Amino acid sequence: MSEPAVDDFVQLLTPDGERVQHPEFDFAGSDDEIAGYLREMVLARRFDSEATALQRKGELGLWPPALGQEAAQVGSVNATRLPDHVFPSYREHAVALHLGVDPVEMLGTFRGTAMVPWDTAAMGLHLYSFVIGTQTLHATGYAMGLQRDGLVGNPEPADNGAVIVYFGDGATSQGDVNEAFIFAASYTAPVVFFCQNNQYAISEPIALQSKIPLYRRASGFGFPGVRVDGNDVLAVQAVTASAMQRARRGEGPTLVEAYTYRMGAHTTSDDPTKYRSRDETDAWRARDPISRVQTYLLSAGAIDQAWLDALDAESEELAVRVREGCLALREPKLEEFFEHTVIDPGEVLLEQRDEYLEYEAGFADEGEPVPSETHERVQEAL
Amino acid sequence: MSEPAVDDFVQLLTPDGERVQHPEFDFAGSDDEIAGYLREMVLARRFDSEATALQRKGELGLWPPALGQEAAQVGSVNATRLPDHVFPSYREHAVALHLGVDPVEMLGTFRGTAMVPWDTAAMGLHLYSFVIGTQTLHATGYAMGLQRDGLVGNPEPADNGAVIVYFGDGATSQGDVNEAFIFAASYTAPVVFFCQNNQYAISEPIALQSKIPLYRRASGFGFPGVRVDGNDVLAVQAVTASAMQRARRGEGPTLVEAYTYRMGAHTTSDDPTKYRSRDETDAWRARDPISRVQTYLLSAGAIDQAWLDALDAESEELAVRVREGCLALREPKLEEFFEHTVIDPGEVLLEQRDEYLEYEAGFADEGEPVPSETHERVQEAL
Amino acid sequence: MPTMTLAKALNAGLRRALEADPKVLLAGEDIGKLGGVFRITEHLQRDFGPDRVIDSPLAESGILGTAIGLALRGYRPVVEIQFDGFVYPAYDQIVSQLSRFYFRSHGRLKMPVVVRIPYGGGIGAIEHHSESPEAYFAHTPGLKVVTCSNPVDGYWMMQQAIASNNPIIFFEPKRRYHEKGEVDTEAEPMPLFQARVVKPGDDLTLITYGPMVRTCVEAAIAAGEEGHDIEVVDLRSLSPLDMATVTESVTKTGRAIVVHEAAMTLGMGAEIAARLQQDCFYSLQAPVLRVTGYDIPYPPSRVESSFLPDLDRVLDAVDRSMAF
Amino acid sequence: MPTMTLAKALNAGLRRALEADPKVLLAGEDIGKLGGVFRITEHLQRDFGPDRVIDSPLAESGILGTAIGLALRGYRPVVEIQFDGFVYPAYDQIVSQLSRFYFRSHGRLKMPVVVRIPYGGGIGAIEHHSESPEAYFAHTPGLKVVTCSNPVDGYWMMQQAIASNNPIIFFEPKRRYHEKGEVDTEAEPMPLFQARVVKPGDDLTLITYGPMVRTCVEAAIAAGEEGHDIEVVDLRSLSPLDMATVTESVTKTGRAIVVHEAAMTLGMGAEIAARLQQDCFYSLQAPVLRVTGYDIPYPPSRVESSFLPDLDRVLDAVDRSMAF
Ligand SMILES: Cc1ncc(C[n+]2csc(CCOP(=O)(O)OP(=O)(O)O)c2C)c(N)n1
Ligand SMILES: Cc1ncc(C[n+]2csc(CCOP(=O)(O)OP(=O)(O)O)c2C)c(N)n1
Ligand SMILES: [Mg+2]
Ligand SMILES: [Mg+2]
Repeated sequence: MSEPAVDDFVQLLTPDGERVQHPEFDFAGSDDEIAGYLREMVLARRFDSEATALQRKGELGLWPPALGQEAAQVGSVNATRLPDHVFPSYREHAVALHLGVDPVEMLGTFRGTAMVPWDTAAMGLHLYSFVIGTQTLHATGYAMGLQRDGLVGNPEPADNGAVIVYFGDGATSQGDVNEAFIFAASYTAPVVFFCQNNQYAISEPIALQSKIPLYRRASGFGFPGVRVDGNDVLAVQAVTASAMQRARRGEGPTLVEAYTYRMGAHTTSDDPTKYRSRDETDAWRARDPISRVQTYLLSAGAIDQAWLDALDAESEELAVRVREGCLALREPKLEEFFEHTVIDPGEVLLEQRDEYLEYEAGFADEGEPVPSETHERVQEAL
Repeated sequence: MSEPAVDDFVQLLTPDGERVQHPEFDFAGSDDEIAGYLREMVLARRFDSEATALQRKGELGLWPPALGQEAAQVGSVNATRLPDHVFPSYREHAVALHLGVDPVEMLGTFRGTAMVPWDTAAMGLHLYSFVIGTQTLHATGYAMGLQRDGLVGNPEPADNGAVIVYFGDGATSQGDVNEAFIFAASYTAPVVFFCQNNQYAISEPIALQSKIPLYRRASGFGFPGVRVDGNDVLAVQAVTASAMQRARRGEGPTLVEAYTYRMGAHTTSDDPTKYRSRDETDAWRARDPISRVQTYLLSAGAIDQAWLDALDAESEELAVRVREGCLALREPKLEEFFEHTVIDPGEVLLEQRDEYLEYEAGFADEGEPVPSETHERVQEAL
Repeated sequence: MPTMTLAKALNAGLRRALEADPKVLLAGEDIGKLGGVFRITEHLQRDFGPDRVIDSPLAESGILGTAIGLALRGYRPVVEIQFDGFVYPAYDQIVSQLSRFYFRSHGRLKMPVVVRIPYGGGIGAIEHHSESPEAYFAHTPGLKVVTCSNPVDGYWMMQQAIASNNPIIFFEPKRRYHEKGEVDTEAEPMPLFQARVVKPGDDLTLITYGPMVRTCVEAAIAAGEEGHDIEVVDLRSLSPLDMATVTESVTKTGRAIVVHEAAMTLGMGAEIAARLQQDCFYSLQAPVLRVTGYDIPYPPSRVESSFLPDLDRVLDAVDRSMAF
Repeated sequence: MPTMTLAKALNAGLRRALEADPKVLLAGEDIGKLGGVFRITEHLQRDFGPDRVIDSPLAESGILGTAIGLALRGYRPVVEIQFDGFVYPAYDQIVSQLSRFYFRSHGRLKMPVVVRIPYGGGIGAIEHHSESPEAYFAHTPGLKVVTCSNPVDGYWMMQQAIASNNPIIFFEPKRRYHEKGEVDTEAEPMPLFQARVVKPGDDLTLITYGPMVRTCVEAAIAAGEEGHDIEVVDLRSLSPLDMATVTESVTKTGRAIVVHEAAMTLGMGAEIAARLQQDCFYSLQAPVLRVTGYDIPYPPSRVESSFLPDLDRVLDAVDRSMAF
């Protein structure tokens, strides 16, 4: 069981919706901004539940829900602005929505109609990354590029940029992530390592990857680490903003550990009842990242029921658009992927493509199914 | 430049040969034992210089000298005993000699007559390892095996064993080494990570791999790290013994950083003048690991000139034996290596071997050289 | 004779190996409580304890590297790579370490390690979850590479692989995990590194392995209806190759087609074609053809059925070969 | 026309690329002050500064992974792997990341990264320093793989590879680093991905690349004395393969031998033989033969001359092919 003591991490908004002080970090934004975060979190959650539903209906092959991690994602991405760049893992749906990725389009990856469909340059959001940890090195290299482009350490803060890279608690065990720490430290690269410690790597509890708090990993590499209440959007924003500023000033990397919880399954293929208790999940539900913000904003008078109703309606519209859009996603053709394997393919690949096209063309006419009695005979042979 | 302040690390014998106290670590052995260390260091150095000379004469393909690192190696290996196991990198010649590896045989690897020739089971010394960092994982797995064999944490200390693994400062940047830290911490494996920080990875100074002292890397993984004067054989022995005991007791890994200096070239192929100054090398020469022990033992009256003369003679005998033995090393045949690729090779490999044997047999008769005027015509064609 | 799925047969094989030898250990991500994402190790941690069925930190190189260390200590680790596409972080430990301890030690050190890899496509997955990396390993001296295609082989080959003192890459055709078959758990199994003639025939030989065996048998039966008598050879072992069985078949039929999911260029088909054109130079009545995945990364799942060799593509090649 | 060694030609090619485009960067272990262990990058850090010629921490995966990031930012990294045997820790970043960004992004993201790998044996080195891992990369969709055999190609192919928007694995035959040739630094170079007929001939085609080109030319000349007119094709590009040039040659000669240092099984020779037996089915008067390293790990240096294909082994195969 993994409910942290409050003094273990930076917290600015309690689960009960009360704002509290922290000696080092402060959320300076207005209640309007906080309301904006709430909206982003609610929409992200609705999107997520719709995607989960679509998977259940067989319209997606797989979906990795972000349920419970909305504050970690919305808080951190709200600490970025151009020319910052963002390197996601595969669960940063709220980050993607914030950066303008079309939610319907995003589903293409999980429906199997696309690889990673969005325009990374236009969005400032790089490709989703499925091989655990690899993207931390890409982010570090990108940050080295920002340095070379003169976008770090300039006197005018607005001229500076940094990179944020998302990864999970499990990812911290990969060699690549540790090498990223080394390269970033060695070159003082402007990169924020944002680890969503959602307590699990599929079925494996965090204790298997680290016996001490993850944020402490950074100190051994010579840069700061900080643990923040990942279910507190204000604290996450404040801590990430501070780390991003440090990076932009040219002072190097920071590891931010957002202590949160994966409230849903690892993916729609997963069955978390095999490895964790209902009690644990319930305890974390009480720390929901959305409800505390809503409580706070209502009590501060910054929003009212009408506002919430409007958000509800907006969420439902989003869900409808996503549902309908998903079914209407363009079906790709294999030949497109021949085009996108290499620039200027050689004759070997071109021949394969041509043979494929010719074969497909010829095949259009035929198409008799296997005779039904075949199955038994196959079984026999095997 | 990299001369550390004395309070930076554990030291028990100063460069001037004075024994000093440390609040935590103490060398409890007798002067006789220290004299034994001196002997090992001197012999190792003589062996090393002879091997270097053999390489210069073309009798070895390559030699990685351990010059300057004798205290780190002799001190640490003297903290091991059965059933401990030792995983070396490729420069631990003094460790190998201590464990009984035949020095002549050892040269086989560098002469190109053998892969790694010694009997690891008999020696307790595992294979030399040339792909940087990989052996740290092997050592960790081996330590997990000791746990499963019930050789850790028993009430009777003599029943317990642990593993020590050697690697360099450069190796700490490899993903594998960091993964070894993670596995060892996660399973509380009885392994001591012994890093000889000799200030360089070929030409790259330590600052490129880490901006903070390497021993601190461990704390982020949740286990202790300690820096010891790697040129002080007493301190190295004491610190390593303590770490080994901790491991044997079942309390898990320790990182020992032996702060030392590679006084020679990386290997006989290297030219260190390209990347470091004479001043630096001179400064480190004043910290020689051997001279301080000799000074101490002489002043303590534990040895005298006759003792040193006898050691000198023993060294020269060793050198002669190594020189003569090297030239007499058995020349292998390629067919042996066919035998040692896999157990029960399939027909494909057996056929290859037979074809090779047949070809070699036929070739014995022939063997006309390429006509001499060919060379020009080749040049033309290329 | 019990009927079981391939998944269950593998599980039963692992269980029997754990029972037979206390030195056998399993390690991998999520293999304990969860029983692996495909449940191949289900209940094994419960029954053999966490010291023998080990959940590993999320690091493939670490899993392989520590398995090597355990093997040096006399254990017989069986490690799971969660999906084909995640074996590459462990590549150095496999091709440069695991494969070479025997060689590097002049035959002193054995490496009884089995690396289980669920592989291949056809399951509607996202990227990195449908790959066929077998040729990378079959090109590597010092490794043995096997793959099963049915429950009987899953049950026996797993035990044989674990009993072997060589490092073995064991490819499991994940899309066949749920296919059933009768498994005689008493009968003497055939040798691990031997190919099997699944279906005899005189006109043409289909040479295949793993997930494509079923496809090829289906094709052979379908071709039979058109009057072509097709032999199907399941290689089972990709390294070493049992060329004797293959050559015998092709010498008889005079025609051969190699079928696999992996990319064509330098896939197993290349090696087999290269050998057959030499060993059956005078018998071959047509070039050896290859029906394989294309030389592109595995595409999104909505087009995987166009990417993967299927019954029709095999039959098309049969027609081409017969017409040659 | 200056005469230079291959090493110097590569250095000059890198220098010219650095001059031509400020986005070109070099990275790798010891490539700065030391100029690389083979001195291929000598003086480049001195002349272009440490921001463009970057000494990397000792971590190959890190080198590749950060190079990918730099490429995403618009740079054109050229990374050095110190020796062939040390590329495997970077394997995932190469085969699963670098090779696929173009594919994964539906053609939006280009990866102009060159991975330089000194490769091959014959230099009396210890293990891991004499390997020929090219087939691992040539089997990988999305990568291009090239190798030079002489100073002219070293000079030009390096610049062409750097100018390409594809990820390219660039194999440098380290035992040829010190061989000299005249390099015309003005003449228009031939296309990067095209094979070259090094020596024309009518009786048999030797197909080879990298370090074995010289060996094959020597063999061809020696065979000439025995009355065999041998054609030698230097593939230069291993992926894509320029099969047009190869097929044209073999159609003419009717006999082919592929020569490389890498293991036979699933080495480049397998693919070329598989293609030739199909594309030249009627022209081939003998099976395509392969003269290669054996299927064992690279042995200790005192026996490497028995392991490596040499003049005599090639001539022996020529005789076998001609006698067929
Ligand atoms: C290299 C690699 N190994 C294994 C996997 C399979 N896998 C996918 S997600 C996952 C767990 C990741 O855990 P964590 O990093 O905590 O991220 P989370 O899923 O909790 O967000 C695993 C093992 C993978 N994608 N990549
Ligand atoms: C994976 C890998 N990359 C590169 C090399 C080449 N190489 C051999 S030794 C060395 C430097 C090692 O430095 P360090 O770890 O400090 O050990 P030292 O040589 O100083 O004892 C390098 C880069 C290698 N052997 N393995
Ligand atoms: Mg997690
Ligand atoms: Mg060093």
